[in-house]
Amino acid sequence: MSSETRHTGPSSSRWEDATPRVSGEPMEQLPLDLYIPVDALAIWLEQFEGPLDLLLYLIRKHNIDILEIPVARVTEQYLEYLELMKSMAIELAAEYLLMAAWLTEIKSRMLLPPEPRDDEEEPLDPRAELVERLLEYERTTRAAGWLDEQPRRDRDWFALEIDPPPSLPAPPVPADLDGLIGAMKRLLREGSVKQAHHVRAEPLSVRQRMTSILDGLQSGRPRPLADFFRPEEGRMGIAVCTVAILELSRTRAIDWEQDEPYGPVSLYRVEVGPVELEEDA
Amino acid sequence: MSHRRHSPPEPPEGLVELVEALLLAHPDPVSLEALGGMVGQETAPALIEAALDRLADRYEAHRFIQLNRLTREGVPHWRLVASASLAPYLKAGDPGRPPRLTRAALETLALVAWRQPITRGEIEAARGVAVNPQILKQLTERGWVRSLGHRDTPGRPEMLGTTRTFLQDFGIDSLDELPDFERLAGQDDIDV
Amino acid sequence: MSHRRHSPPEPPEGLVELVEALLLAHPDPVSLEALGGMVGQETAPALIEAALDRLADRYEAHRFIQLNRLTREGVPHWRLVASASLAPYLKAGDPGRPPRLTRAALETLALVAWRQPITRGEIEAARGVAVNPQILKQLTERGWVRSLGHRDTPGRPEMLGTTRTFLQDFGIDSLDELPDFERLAGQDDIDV
Repeated sequence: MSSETRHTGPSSSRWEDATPRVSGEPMEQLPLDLYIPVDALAIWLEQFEGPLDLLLYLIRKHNIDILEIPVARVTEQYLEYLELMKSMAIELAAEYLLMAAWLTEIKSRMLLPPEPRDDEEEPLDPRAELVERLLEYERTTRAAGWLDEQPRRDRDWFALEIDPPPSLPAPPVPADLDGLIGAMKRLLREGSVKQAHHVRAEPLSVRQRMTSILDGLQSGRPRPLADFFRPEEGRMGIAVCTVAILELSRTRAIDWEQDEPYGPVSLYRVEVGPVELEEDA
Repeated sequence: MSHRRHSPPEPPEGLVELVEALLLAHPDPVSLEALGGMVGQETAPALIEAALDRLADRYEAHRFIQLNRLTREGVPHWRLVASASLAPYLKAGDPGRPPRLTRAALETLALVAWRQPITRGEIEAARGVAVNPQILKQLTERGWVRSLGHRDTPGRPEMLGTTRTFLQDFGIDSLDELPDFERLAGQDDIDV
Repeated sequence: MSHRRHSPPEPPEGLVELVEALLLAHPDPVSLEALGGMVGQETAPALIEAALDRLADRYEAHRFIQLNRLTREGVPHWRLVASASLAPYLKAGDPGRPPRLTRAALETLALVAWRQPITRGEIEAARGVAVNPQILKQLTERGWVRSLGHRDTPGRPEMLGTTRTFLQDFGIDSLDELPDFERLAGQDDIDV
């Protein structure tokens, strides 16, 4: 979609020659053709990206010089569109109404003699700020159109890749924290992580503690439970540690040992099978 | 690869090319079922298998690329990989651009970082695809992922976790510095 | 691709296959120089170019794969990619594939690209409507937009910018390559 076609509107050819009439009243400029099915009309109206987009459309449609906007006429049309959108039960963002108020204000200021200014400069055109914002928005739509025309990965082309040969050591890829966080967000958005893991609000510190407990059991020999609690961490720390130990037991990653009733409890890592991955140096 | 060829159906050339492109576009090994889902229901699985046979024959003759058939959880998967003979050339060259972690590798690493200790099966469940052994190898060789032992459940799956090197390389002091799930998943989280 | 064919040298089939495998092993575009470094000094660049020509011809006939020649920093680079015709098949296999970009998303991305560092408030001012947080989330998740820190003004608004992935995915060499924003306005005769 290029910005050019956008501003003539998706159905312009069908309504340019229509009888101008809204609610039975003939109008100087009718925004829309009555032959457009109501649903299609609503969809078409909803496509406006905001008040600037709608205004720009009106200006381009009538070949108005953006520097010489006939504010009264454009305001009238703008308000007609707003009425139409309301009648189609399109929820209007507050910005549309703000723009209506602004246009009305500019319209009335145009009727007043220019405010006298201290210096010799030309009086400010009441439309100046509106024009600047419209131009800025038009540039934005053009920039967006330009971007959209670029051949884009995963739309116009797809990366192809073979796996590296098995004998080749992996090249040292750089660490990319943004990418890592982005990957996790993607997984969460797809919802697969939650379903697969019943992720409650399990704080990362529990996960971290699970890893460090497994580390402490590296040797495979039992160690007293008390070794794993760090009093200096306070009650929160003890709670985190307890949850971590329970979680590890639940998933059968570690087991308990107690030689006699009420005797000291030890933890041990379940029998270590053949380790496929190399240990961290 | 040709063990099923009683009366092999003739795959149209377009299907062979489609399967080839799909295998190359997927960073992970792809199962017959997954291929079927992509190619479309109206194509019989036998025809896709025939296309894979055809590809296997073609790449058999290729000096540097081969079609690997590997089994994941009892299900055959396919993947196009470089032959060992390509290794010396890849070593020789400096492509000028630093290599990057693939999306699959990043997702795998993210799961290990946030969900450790995690098993390979859990990674596969979360990502919905088989874990590419090359990726785990890459992450381990890079010194970011390590084994934390085995879980005493059927199959004795290995548990994976991150290393101190991982923290150093990613410039974080502890795993607590990673944003937590709730924040990452928050609907109105626009903190980028 | 065949503009040099005065008397094209005949590349040996092994070289064509080697170049093909090297391109597939490097998803980022590869220059002739980088290819030469990998293939080895004893192979003349003209021969590698001939092999690229051969590959281009071969993939011209392929329905889903093509050899792209693009310019990076003034130097021609090559890469093998799947064409858009693969899109419906990939989408069938993974409905979670990135959805198409809405106009709102494209406009937001354009403002971030051209006006970076830019805050959310500035995006809203330029577009005249509130920014949907989902859009920023989408752009961040695709790895195109990231935080550049906070501006030292009241409220400490976050500044947004584009990433290297953005350039790569849109095939833009550098931000300098973006057309001049001021010249994008509708009537060329206006100087504002």
